[in-house]
Amino acid sequence: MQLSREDLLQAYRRMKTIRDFEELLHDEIQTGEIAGFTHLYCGQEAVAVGVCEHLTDDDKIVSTHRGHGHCLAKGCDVTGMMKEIWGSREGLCKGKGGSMHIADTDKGMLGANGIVGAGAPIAVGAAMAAKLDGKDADGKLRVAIAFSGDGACNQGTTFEAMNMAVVTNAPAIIVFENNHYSEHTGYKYAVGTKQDIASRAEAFGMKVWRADGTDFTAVYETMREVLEHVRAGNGPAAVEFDTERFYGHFEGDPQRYRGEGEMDRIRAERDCIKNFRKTVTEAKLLEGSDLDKVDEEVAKTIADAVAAARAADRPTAEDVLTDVYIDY
Amino acid sequence: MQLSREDLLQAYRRMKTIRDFEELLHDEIQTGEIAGFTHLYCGQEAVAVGVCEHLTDDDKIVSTHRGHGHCLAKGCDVTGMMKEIWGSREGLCKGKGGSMHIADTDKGMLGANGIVGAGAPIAVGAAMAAKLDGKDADGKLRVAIAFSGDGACNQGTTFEAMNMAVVTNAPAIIVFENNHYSEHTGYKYAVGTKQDIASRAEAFGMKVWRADGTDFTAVYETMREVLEHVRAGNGPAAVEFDTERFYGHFEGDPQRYRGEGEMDRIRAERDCIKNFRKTVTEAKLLEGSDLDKVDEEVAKTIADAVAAARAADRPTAEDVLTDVYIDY
Amino acid sequence: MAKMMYREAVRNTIFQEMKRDDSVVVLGEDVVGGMGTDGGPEAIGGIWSTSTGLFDEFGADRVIDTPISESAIVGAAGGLALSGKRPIAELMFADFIGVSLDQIWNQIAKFRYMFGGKSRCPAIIRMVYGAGYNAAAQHSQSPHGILTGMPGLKVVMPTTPADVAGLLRQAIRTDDPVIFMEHKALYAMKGEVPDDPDFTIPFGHARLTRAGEDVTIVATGMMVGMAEKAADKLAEDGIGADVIDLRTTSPMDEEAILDSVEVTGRLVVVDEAPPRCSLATDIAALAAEKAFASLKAPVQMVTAPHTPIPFARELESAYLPNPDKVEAAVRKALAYN
Amino acid sequence: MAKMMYREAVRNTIFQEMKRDDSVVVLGEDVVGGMGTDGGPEAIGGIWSTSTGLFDEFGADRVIDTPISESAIVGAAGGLALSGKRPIAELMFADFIGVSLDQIWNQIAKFRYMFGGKSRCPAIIRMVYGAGYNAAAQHSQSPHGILTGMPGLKVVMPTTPADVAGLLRQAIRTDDPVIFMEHKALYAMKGEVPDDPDFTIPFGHARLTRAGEDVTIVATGMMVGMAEKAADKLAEDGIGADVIDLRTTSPMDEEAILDSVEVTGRLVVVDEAPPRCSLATDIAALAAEKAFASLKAPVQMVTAPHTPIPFARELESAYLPNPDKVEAAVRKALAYN
Ligand SMILES: Cc1ncc(C[n+]2csc(CCOP(=O)(O)OP(=O)(O)O)c2C)c(N)n1
Ligand SMILES: Cc1ncc(C[n+]2csc(CCOP(=O)(O)OP(=O)(O)O)c2C)c(N)n1
Ligand SMILES: [Mg+2]
Ligand SMILES: [Mg+2]
Repeated sequence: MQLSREDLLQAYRRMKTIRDFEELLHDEIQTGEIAGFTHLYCGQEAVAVGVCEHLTDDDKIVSTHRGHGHCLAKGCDVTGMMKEIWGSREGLCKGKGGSMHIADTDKGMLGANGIVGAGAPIAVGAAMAAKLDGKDADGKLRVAIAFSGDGACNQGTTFEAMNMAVVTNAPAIIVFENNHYSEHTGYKYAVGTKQDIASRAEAFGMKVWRADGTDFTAVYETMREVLEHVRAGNGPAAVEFDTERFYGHFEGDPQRYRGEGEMDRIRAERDCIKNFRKTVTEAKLLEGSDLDKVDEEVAKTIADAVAAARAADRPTAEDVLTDVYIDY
Repeated sequence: MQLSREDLLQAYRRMKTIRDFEELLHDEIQTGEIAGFTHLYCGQEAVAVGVCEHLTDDDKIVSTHRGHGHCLAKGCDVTGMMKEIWGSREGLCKGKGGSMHIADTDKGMLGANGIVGAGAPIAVGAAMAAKLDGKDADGKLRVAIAFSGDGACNQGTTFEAMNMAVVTNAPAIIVFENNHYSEHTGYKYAVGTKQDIASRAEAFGMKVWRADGTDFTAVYETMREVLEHVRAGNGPAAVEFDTERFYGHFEGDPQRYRGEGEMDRIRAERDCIKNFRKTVTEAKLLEGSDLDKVDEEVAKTIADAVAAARAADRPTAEDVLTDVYIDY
Repeated sequence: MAKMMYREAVRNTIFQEMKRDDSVVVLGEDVVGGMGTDGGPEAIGGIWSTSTGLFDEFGADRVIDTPISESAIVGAAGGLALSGKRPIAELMFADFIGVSLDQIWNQIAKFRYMFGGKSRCPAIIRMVYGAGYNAAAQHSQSPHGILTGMPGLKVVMPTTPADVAGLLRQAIRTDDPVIFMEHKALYAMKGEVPDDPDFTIPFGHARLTRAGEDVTIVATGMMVGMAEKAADKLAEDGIGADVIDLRTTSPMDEEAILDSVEVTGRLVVVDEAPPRCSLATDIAALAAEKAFASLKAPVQMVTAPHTPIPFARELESAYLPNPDKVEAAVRKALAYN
Repeated sequence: MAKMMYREAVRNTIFQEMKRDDSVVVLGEDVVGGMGTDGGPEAIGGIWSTSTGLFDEFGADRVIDTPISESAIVGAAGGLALSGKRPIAELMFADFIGVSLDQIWNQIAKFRYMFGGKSRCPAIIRMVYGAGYNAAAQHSQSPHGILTGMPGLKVVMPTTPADVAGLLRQAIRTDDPVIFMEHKALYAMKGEVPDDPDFTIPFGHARLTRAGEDVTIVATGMMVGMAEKAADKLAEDGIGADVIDLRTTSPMDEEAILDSVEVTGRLVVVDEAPPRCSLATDIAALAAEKAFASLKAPVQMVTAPHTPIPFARELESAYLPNPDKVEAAVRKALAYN
């Protein structure tokens, strides 16, 4: 692991921020305070953070319906997001988008997306733009990344995008987060190939990688390789991360599709945050107390964000009519 | 080659019928007598016939914009088709469909299609129906086949259909006719994979075959294997035939994309009808005179069909309004 | 008569028709649920609980759980229908016509015409539409106007459990392709449903839910309730409104609208969709063309604004038509001389 | 002024704007042609010859030939636009919105709104529409009504080479997503185009192509010619018609319509699309709502019938509006008392 202490703390802080953000939403959703459809990212934090820690604001990502983790990892403002999910006019999207449509193009975050599979073509376009902009002083291209689930990978748009990325040699990357379920369906059913998701991407002509998505180091180091390949102009790539979804597809989901003891097992063995803690403390890269301190900071950040969201201005009827066009 | 004399004559008659049908259209299009967009199948006859000779009316096919060959091979009436292309109300589709929409569901021909890539999902549905109907007395399933070009294979619908066929274990077959061009673009550009079209299908979990599409015997024997596999309930399959398009994408196409001497070479070496003649006569399976006799018959069939099309009733304004719904 | 929810009427009607006719087949995402999991099939029976128990009863060849591939779902419905089956495909949200429109618009709607009347395509595409859940711009839309405009499709928009049962059974027994639109905010609505296993409601026959002589209010789906509330309020002031629930928008019961406007001379159309090129304009145009002589006031259209659907509670409720807006439109129509 | 064809005005305007602004990018199927062939690039420059020579001048990163993957084409345009480029994507036929609607409707049209005004999506989707070529049900459609109804899109329908130049340049320089609809039957039409390299025509300003006081005829695209022919014929009988070419349907120049109807009191709308929930009904409804006091006769709509587009010459010409039908509609409007 080549990460500095600072880097490790930063990665942990981001992962923990996502976790606490989501755990909080999980509780608040029960109370009915939050409107709309909210899909929690808990369990998959190492993927978003392990990917996005390599990126700058000039690199783009396109996210999914399960987008909070990607947004936070890409640097979207915690409070702005919380306000958005609360539907405030101070939210990152003025309360117009909500959980499924959070975006911040200044941060290179081109949007969560309620349409499964819609992101990959958009990322390919962003990658075409990066290619047109050319390499920087270090001979590196900017990249564009689409996150995709194991369900979204069956949507025609995702396939078209992979082929088009290869044809145009665009610096695009598809990150497949295989959390084993699309809603209530197992990926073993819906992804028909005898092999895995990455193997399909490979058949499209992409260079592919695979790694354990609950192991931050594995994600991070794999992405280093992926990005080296893509930034050098060698064309698009795909990577499949095996990961876990800690909650239901939506809140209230009875999760009857889970195997016996599955929830306990993944919480015990496949918790990327627990695993990170264990690895870095055992390797004496960080002390437990360092991490505890981060935990406290994060807890405060989230608590402050919620308080701010609760207190924030509500939108008014007139707000409905703005932002449809730039130029009316 | 296990084909009887009768079978060989039948196959030759079908191929030659397609060839003459198309050559005639090629000439007539120049005169301006034929309206609309017409895409000629000349050069690919061995594929349509080598595939469809194995099928009964209970097996379904779904065709493309370049559909005349598939229609004729599946048993659509020559005169009815000619009348349709002439826009007569006596046409197979009453003059409402035209070249790109010829269909005859009684023959298991579920339609040519103007939308590139639209056919594969429809074929998968027809295959689901065949699966539901179950095996016949011989333990065989009916099948549904989608023809697809090397261009159409990049449309998201085709990919979705392949995955869905695998997931549902439907007796569906995708026949990829790789004639090297989608309109003016080479398949080496548009099909990004480092391998071939079949290899992508394989990655979806389909069993795949490949063969020379200008060699009738190769097509026919390959399809025998494909169909044995699929009719036995082993799931979907795909087959890629390497073939040639003898004319432009549309009539008037300057074909500047062709290599020097390409047209001459493919006419000389890759003409499936010439090759068939040579093979069967050299192997003494048929005499040249047998084939000449078929040529004469076919010439007459086509001439009669054109005469009938020219003389046939024209549609009237009232015809516009019928056949939108069965039950108004 | 049995009392049940709108969603139960959907599920029960499908169940009964599948029992009656072997050719009826259901397909869609998570219509079984649990496929390929340790928990096994029937984990859910549709996220709207509109296919609960079908898999157990009819098996995997007739209750087909699909990958997330809406084009292939609708296309497969087309292929099933052309092959003699009666598929009922589900789009979990009507917004997903975006990823499947070709198969709806250019394929199933047009087969019969393009093929010169030689084919039959009895495919049903069920889709869940409408706002009210703060599901924002991509999960709340009402694209009935777009679909109504497409020749070859029939478009059904039931408002009550009884209408669900009668219209869905009619749809299943119809030989043309049908778009069957279920409003998500009506799923929990309860009502009496006739027990008759052959209870059908013919398409193109509107339902008059309130009667009055001063104004005609035309609506569909969730908007019918808005219109009724407004009518009830107006009735307190002695203003009588005909409230017409269209039930089907293609075919549309033009006569019911024109007959009513002939009496009232005033027309208010309520539509949950944005205003341009919509069902609202369709009905207003109908009146401008065919009821001109009867019209005593400008046609009033109460619609969503020309904006995407916003997320926040305050925004969505400002976005949607409601009884107050309908009432105001009626009063405006009545005030005109 | 230079005389050129409609299709040349498309190509030349793109060429000039690409010269002027590095961020303008073209993508679509066969926009280069010949990629991956022995003949090499520039075999065609678009099957409509609307991108001839662009590749040679601007190279593969700005003139991007794509596989047959319309969803990815439009989606890529969205991604390019969100990343600061000005993509011009081509759909070879407007009918292909069927396979790409999600990216048009749920993505590029809504980004700015969903993102709370924080993004800019200056993507242009050019598409070739309309009948007249006997190209039948899947290659002849006019889906402008569907697109006009979608909040977030601007919809442009130029009728002349000059309007192509002025409106396309305006579209390229606009920060919102624009649907730019080119009628295939107008491609060979010749006309004068201003030389001014900054010649633009603002959206939402209709063009009055004939002036008269007896009736208002509103049309777009190929229908403008039909309306003009009818007007010229009627003029021989002393009947004066305003012919309004809308130029853009979103935004639409409501004022031009309402002002004219205020004078004439009679409105005829001509639309190449089928009749339901269409631009025709949109305009008729506008009049029924906002010009009611001026209207002296029922609004007349001359549209295609509620059928798919048939193939045969006789059928297609019976299907389409034509000057005779427009004339008859005008006479009907005038005969009403
Ligand atoms: C086009 C489309 N189809 C269906 C849905 C409904 N839907 C939302 S999330 C989801 C499952 C997605 O599964 P996956 O891609 O594995 O992502 P995950 O939820 O596991 O993060 C489905 C079917 C949708 N939003 N869009
Ligand atoms: C969805 C869609 N996109 C584009 C087209 C225009 N088009 C018609 S045929 C064609 C090329 C098809 O190539 P291929 O699949 O190889 O078939 P071939 O013409 O070689 O038989 C294209 C792009 C279309 N009809 N439909
Ligand atoms: Mg998943
Ligand atoms: Mg080809």
